[in-house]
Amino acid sequence: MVDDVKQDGVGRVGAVFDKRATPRLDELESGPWPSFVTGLKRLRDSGDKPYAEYVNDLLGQLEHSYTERLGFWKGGTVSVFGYGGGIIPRFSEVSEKFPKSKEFHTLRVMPPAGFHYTSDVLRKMCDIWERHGSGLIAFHGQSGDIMFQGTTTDGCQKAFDELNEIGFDLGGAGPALRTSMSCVGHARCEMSMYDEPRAHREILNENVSEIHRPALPYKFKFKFSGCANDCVNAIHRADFAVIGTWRDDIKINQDEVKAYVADVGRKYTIDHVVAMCPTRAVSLNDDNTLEIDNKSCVRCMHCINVMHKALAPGDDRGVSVLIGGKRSLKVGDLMGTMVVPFMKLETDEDYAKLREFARSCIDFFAENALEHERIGETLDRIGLPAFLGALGIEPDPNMVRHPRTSSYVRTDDFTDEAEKYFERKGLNADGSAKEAAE
Amino acid sequence: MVDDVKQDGVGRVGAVFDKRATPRLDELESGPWPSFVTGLKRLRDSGDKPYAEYVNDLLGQLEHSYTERLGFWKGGTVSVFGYGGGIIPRFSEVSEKFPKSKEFHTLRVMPPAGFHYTSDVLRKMCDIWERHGSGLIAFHGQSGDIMFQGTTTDGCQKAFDELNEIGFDLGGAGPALRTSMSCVGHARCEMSMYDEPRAHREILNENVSEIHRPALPYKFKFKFSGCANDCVNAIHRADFAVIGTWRDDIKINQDEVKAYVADVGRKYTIDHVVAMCPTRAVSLNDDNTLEIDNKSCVRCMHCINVMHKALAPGDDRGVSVLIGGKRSLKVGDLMGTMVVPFMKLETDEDYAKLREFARSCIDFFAENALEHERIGETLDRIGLPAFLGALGIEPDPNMVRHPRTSSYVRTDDFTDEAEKYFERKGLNADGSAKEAAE
Amino acid sequence: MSQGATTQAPPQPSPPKKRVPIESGVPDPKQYMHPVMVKNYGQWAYHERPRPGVLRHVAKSGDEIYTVRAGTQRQMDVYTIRKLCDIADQQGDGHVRFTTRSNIEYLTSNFEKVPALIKALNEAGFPVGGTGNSVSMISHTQGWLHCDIPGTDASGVVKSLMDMLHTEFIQEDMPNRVRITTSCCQINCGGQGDIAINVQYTKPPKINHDLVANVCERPAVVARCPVAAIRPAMVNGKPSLEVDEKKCVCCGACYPPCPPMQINSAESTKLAIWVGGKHSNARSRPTFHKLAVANLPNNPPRWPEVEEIVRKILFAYKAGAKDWERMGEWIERIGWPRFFEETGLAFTKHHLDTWTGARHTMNMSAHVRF
Amino acid sequence: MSQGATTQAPPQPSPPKKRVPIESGVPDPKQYMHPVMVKNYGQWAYHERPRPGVLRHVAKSGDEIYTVRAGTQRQMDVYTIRKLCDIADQQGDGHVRFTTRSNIEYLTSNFEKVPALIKALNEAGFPVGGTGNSVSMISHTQGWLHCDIPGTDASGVVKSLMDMLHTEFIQEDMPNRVRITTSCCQINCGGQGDIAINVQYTKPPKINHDLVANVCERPAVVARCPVAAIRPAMVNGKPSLEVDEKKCVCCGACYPPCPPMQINSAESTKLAIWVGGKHSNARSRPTFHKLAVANLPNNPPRWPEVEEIVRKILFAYKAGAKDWERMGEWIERIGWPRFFEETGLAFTKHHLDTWTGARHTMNMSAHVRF
Ligand code: SRM
Ligand code: SRM
Ligand code: SRM
Ligand code: SRM
Ligand code: SF4
Ligand code: SF4
Ligand code: SF4
Ligand code: SF4
Ligand code: SF4
Ligand code: SF4
Ligand code: SF4
Ligand code: SF4
Repeated sequence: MVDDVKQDGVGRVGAVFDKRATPRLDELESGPWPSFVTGLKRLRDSGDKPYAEYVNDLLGQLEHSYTERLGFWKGGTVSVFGYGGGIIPRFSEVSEKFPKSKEFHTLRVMPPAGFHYTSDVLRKMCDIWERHGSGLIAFHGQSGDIMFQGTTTDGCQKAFDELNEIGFDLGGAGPALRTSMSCVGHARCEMSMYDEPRAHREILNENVSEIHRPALPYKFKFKFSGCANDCVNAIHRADFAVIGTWRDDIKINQDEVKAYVADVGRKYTIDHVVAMCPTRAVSLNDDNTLEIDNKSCVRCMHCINVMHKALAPGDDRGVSVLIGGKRSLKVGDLMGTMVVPFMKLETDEDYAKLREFARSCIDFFAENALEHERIGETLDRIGLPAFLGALGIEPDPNMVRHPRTSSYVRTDDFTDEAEKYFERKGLNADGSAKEAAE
Repeated sequence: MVDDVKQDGVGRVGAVFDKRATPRLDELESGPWPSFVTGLKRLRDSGDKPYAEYVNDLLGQLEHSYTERLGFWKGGTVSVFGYGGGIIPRFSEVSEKFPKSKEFHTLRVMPPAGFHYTSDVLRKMCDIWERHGSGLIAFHGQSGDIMFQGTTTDGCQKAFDELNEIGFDLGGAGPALRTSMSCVGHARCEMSMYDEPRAHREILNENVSEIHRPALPYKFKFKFSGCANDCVNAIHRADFAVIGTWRDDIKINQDEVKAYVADVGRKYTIDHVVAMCPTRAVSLNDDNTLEIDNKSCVRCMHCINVMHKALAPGDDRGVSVLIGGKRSLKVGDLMGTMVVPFMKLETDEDYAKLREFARSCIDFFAENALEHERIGETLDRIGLPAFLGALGIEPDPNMVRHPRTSSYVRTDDFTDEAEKYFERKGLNADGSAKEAAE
Repeated sequence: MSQGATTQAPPQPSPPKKRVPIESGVPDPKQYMHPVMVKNYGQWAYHERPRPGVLRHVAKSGDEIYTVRAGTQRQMDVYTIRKLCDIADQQGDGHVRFTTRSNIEYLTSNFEKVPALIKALNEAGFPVGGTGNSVSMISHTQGWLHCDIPGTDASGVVKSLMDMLHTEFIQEDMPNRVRITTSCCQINCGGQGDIAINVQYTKPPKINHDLVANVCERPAVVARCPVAAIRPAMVNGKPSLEVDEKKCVCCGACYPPCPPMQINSAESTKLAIWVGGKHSNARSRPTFHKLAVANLPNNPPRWPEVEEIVRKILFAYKAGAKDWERMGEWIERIGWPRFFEETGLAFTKHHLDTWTGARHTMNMSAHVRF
Repeated sequence: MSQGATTQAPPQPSPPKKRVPIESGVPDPKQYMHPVMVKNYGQWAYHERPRPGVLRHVAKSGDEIYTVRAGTQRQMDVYTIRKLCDIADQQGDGHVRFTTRSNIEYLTSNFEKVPALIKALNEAGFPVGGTGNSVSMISHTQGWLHCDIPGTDASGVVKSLMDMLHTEFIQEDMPNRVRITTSCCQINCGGQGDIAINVQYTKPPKINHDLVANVCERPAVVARCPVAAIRPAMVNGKPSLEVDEKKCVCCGACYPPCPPMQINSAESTKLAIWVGGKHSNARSRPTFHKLAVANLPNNPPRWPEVEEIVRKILFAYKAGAKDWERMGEWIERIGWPRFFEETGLAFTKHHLDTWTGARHTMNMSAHVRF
């Protein structure tokens, strides 16, 4: 607690104080982009608000950082009743100099899937944070949380209680299931191949306890993108990435194709659509219609993005799941690896299956990962075959860029494995097609 | 020695013997492809030749292998006077059953660069090998040697002496400099960017002692291809691959381009030339002429291969050098890594420089490789920066597919290194162009 | 492994009223979503961009929704947020959303409202843009404002750069969208970017040996080092740690679990710029960004040296790339030699990868460019 | 390190006449080269393929050289070679060369001679072809005929397959050239191929403990194992080795330095077929071949099961690839799922790479094919 008299939120209403000099920060007030410094000063200058003096010291500490070129926060342990995570505690290392802002904790609050708000609910959040925090909110953190930044330990609890009452809940921090993101998708985007908010909410909310009580070996993130454009950066930035895709043919409206070619020209079309298809699946006919070899198409979205009036994804839709994306700690950056090339995602049963699979991955992670190991590292450590085996997934060529190039493997059960494959595919043991029965 | 009376070469002239039954091998006499079994039988049936009975037992042992599905040769130590390598010794493990062919050593003999022969010199070789060996010769082994296969220890010396007299020398075996190969190149091929036989001979012959006296940590192979088509598989199969390339623009004959397009059609040209260029450097204009962005072109040869009347490499020619190709023992297959993107190769001085560089790589290998480590493994072990440093080569972006993605590196001397680069490029320390002096 | 909501509450500093949380999880967005979006949910046909910063999405039903996108500072004070709400209420339909990159989007089904929205946003100082082939808002992290391990600030870097990039935000003049990220330490919460501006430590940590014993779990710290450069050691008679400086790659991974291993200093904490990261699967696979230049000074409040290099790279891309090529794809086509040429940057030994899998970054072919 | 020619002669079995070798090295090819090639050395303009097996190279001077290419068995008896020489003398100009793939080439400056050359070669049983988009001769290794570590024969495999591929050798009907390789042990002297037929051991070595002490340098053997599966051990009171069979990847690397570590057996030595290796830099970079199928029986004298699979793969390629696509490029375009579909082969867990750098073989993108 910053002070002991007339305390409200993070400080005293109507406190009288000297404004900290912030010559360096002041330079960040000019220029056309909205300035966070101007914003902080507005808070500092709100004499009628409890956080004015608090933000004054915060500005002081930040100016100190700009001068010394060093950070001055340290961590600690703060949480709200009933939960073990969701707060990022910050204690000042220079609180003798800037005593008011000596605690500057952040609440990570999960946003509505797809980041939709009304002005009304935003105003409610502002009101709560004026009462119990610094008045500084970020929409959003890189993991998708609304970050209510800057309050005391006590403020954390109060702010949370009120936010929780209006329907919001804390997000993840520490070795836990983390807050997730889904793209705007179904709400507005014609590329959207499944109901992202539904998948997002069903999975996260079924496992909400894993968010609130950090008990995993390390963090675990889900992200949901409606198509391979991956507008929430899921493949690299999630342990479990769900990406919309389709199995049938791209839909072509040849009249729109001709209109496009007429508009931009043949050479432009060839150089920007034909030659840019990663698998040379697109060919421009001499009559300005387009031909697509759908079996070669990798659903990269490029041609659809470019000619989106003429082309559209097919109707047999679902998702791919990639496991193990993360940033670089210890092993270097990892991209997610394709482990479920296709899963239909339409019916309730489909969604239930996805939830089940998500749960089995969390369980696998909880049981098999070493401490401070992300699931991508576990996968690398034990190898993809063992990983698939543990999760009961059958190998599929879509999981690889190409099959093994190394002969260093024991293959004495190859024939058995091949037979299993043929059985799964409904083929005879030698790979030939079964005669039509009865 | 197979026998002790009337011995000549590997056996007795006019020996009387029972032909070994070879029911399995006999099956390899039918079919349209020339049969090695028929050839071996022809040798066996040459009663007037010393090797007839020898080859009879060889056939017996081979049939035995076909029956048991196992090999029956073991190694040993055999060499010719003055040399430590160049012979692959073979002793039979089943010599009680097949005594005549109990020794079956091979001489590896270096071919003329580019594998050119007259019928005359081939006949001389046959004569020598009839006198002192089995009569079985391979043109060529996978490393390029003429392999005179099957003789006794004594036969090795005799055959070598006679081959050596007609101008041939032993190739490599063991931990030594190995026999090299160069493509037909300058002798016949319009793609040839340098004098391959010259580079091949100058480098090998300067280091011939390294071939004959195995004293390196492991094998070391050179290969020479006149262009990036790499007709001798140098990049994967040589420790030191020399590949012809050019720096200036591809030469275009637009009339021939038009003729080509007229012949195969626009769509075919687009799909097979434009869309197959790996860097989209080729564009077909609406008037059926071709445009090449030479700065983007990676000298892959494709468009030139396809339209070789219309397109040709530029005139500013030279070579690239790649280090470290090898097959899979221990670490898995390695491709050579680009370490010299371009080196002019025209004048005597140019060739001398290449020889010097080759020698410095052999020396580096001799001094730094662990036992049984190929130079590609050494490179991987110490890293490319250290490897380049040891050889005094400056880093160049052509050496990489892309710069590092990992931030795990100590860069405190980055600015110094950058300055060296600008200096090399004749730029100011900040990368800007120098004002034209005087 | 998971526990019931009430079984194991952590010790609480404020004992009197213990409110049991409602574990409501992720809120349902439909309650806040624009009604036209709810009505046409999952039934969209195509979109257009009438002008930079404005999207027109047409549903299969024929309904339309207009989006006006504007930049924000992400780290917003309540006054700023309320101003944004005022605009939503007065010029819009009261519904907004935020994008992956912290831009605000106003949703309206009425095209007539778009000009007024743009006007109000511009007047209030929020640039309208960030759509299509523009430079959108930079991925923003925490830095000196909040994080416990930062080498630099995030808000200040983002503000400085976005001031410079303002024109590119409000236009759609780039070959394809440009995604810039920043990260205030080597952990890099900002992720991959077409251009990434990341802290790069240049010296091994200096150890404050007096504190190690109290603050750090030594085995845990030893385990965190990616190159096994840390050893337990006794220093001045106290259990501490020592670093093999020859091995240390100055990554800073030891610092979060053990703050006495001071990786930051005003002198040695530098910035590096990386290029060609990409998350989308359009055309090429997602890729990591690659080192362009290191050792730039960490120079608050406006990091002019960083600005200069970002400008060079961005405008070389703008001038050279074909439509639809992302930064990395442009470079892939023209080649790294030309990238360094056209940006006037140096290629050094530090650009040669030395990490696990370095071989895969090498040119194992005769493909060369001149 | 290198030594003079006479200083250190190894012990010799035949003492009397010690001839000092002439270290002449690589012979000058010009002494054997066709005079038109010598004259126009490095001055060639373009080439054509008048028919399969025949090349016409035109020099800048206008001179022409014709090449007639024919297949051989590589492992040739002197009668075969003399027959080839007879043809050179009678129908050709007396000049020949061998190609990288053991085909013989007859060089003549006289187009008139070509038909007679072809006729004589065909009559003598040497198929004319192997040029352009044909299936050329298979990379041939040693096998049971000569090597000390083979799991199978090479000559027999090559003969069987070339019999089947004869038509594809004498035609140019493939999308691009096809390079097949064989290797008679996992060392794989045959190298990478569009299709590679290689021995694949399937069981750890059986150790003949009685011999180890005499034959093997134990530390050297231990060092050769790529997965550190070999440990020195005392067996029956004698120093021997033991293998951790859980770790062992059955590579056979321990066998050459220590033949008592018997990797071969009639039952466990199998064949695997690999696809998509490529050495040229045309279009795509050189690439390694990838596993298609393993565990095929090692079935002399004609390996029918191997023949069958090679046929399937080859004709799927022939039917599906676009002109100029090599095997691997075809698969790259149509995708591995379709490759397995069209060849009727199975995709198993063994196709997932587990070696160093395995991650780089994984699909780290949303690119999928159906
Ligand atoms: C609103 C937003 C999703 C959200 O849920 O918030 C979004 C919305 C759209 N994206 Fe996106 N993308 C959004 C973040 C992303 C991201 C992630 C990021 O920026 O951090 C990516 C991956 C970037 C990367 O690769 O690093 C992304 C890669 C794409 C692409 C692929 C571009 C490419 O060629 O690589 C497309 C396709 C296109 O441009 O036509 C796309 C296309 C679209 C379309 C056109 C989809 C549609 O039909 O509605 C949307 C309008 C875009 C526009 O600005 O013109 N969106 N999009 C995000 C806006 C961010 C912003 O404010 O700038
Ligand atoms: C707040 C936020 C940056 C922001 O300003 O937006 C952030 C801030 C921190 N991240 Fe992060 N990360 C944030 C998104 C990310 C992301 C992006 C994402 O989720 O898409 C990544 C990359 C993806 C990934 O998960 O790898 C990310 C990768 C990390 C890592 C490296 C993990 C790795 O395995 O490599 C760490 C280090 C760690 O976990 O020990 C880390 C650690 C941290 C810590 C907790 C630093 C620490 O160890 O003490 C930072 C707390 C800062 C603070 O004071 O608030 N943060 N971090 C983001 C979370 C906000 C939110 O909840 O919405
Ligand atoms: C004669 C020979 C060189 C030699 O010194 O012996 C040779 C000669 C020619 N090669 Fe080759 N290549 C020869 C082995 C190779 C090899 C190595 C091998 O086969 O082991 C390769 C690499 C194969 C690989 O990638 O694994 C090779 C990859 C090429 C290519 C690239 C093909 C591609 O698209 O990937 C070309 C370009 C072309 O086909 O136009 C080429 C082109 C040529 C040309 C057209 C060059 C020319 O203009 O004369 C020559 C006539 C080829 C023909 O058969 O139509 N040559 N060529 C070799 C004949 C081998 C044989 O008997 O079949
Ligand atoms: C004869 C030949 C195969 C053929 O029939 O053509 C051959 C035969 C042998 N090779 Fe090879 N290699 C032959 C070309 C190759 C090639 C191809 C090349 O040079 O282009 C390679 C792949 C490239 C490379 O160098 O890696 C090759 C990679 C190996 C290796 C694996 C090396 C590695 O680092 O992975 C070994 C094993 C070793 O060195 O211990 C090996 C070892 C052997 C040995 C010596 C087996 C042994 O360790 O006892 C074989 C002797 C067979 C014999 O009885 O004659 N051979 N070997 C080729 C040499 C003929 C010649 O001199 O012309
Ligand atoms: S990821 Fe696909 S579905 Fe989602 S917003 Fe982006 S383009 Fe639309
Ligand atoms: S979606 Fe991508 S892969 Fe498929 S056809 Fe279009 S550009 Fe090609
Ligand atoms: S490598 Fe190039 S120069 Fe040599 S033969 Fe092949 S195509 Fe001709
Ligand atoms: S040589 Fe290769 S890279 Fe260069 S333009 Fe031709 S096809 Fe493209
Ligand atoms: S990048 Fe580093 S300093 Fe910045 S918020 Fe993330 S952990 Fe903190
Ligand atoms: S900075 Fe990184 S490499 Fe250096 S000691 Fe710390 S963890 Fe290890
Ligand atoms: S592949 Fe193996 S068995 Fe065959 S020749 Fe080479 S080393 Fe001998
Ligand atoms: S077969 Fe290979 S993996 Fe197995 S013990 Fe021998 S060397 Fe090691």
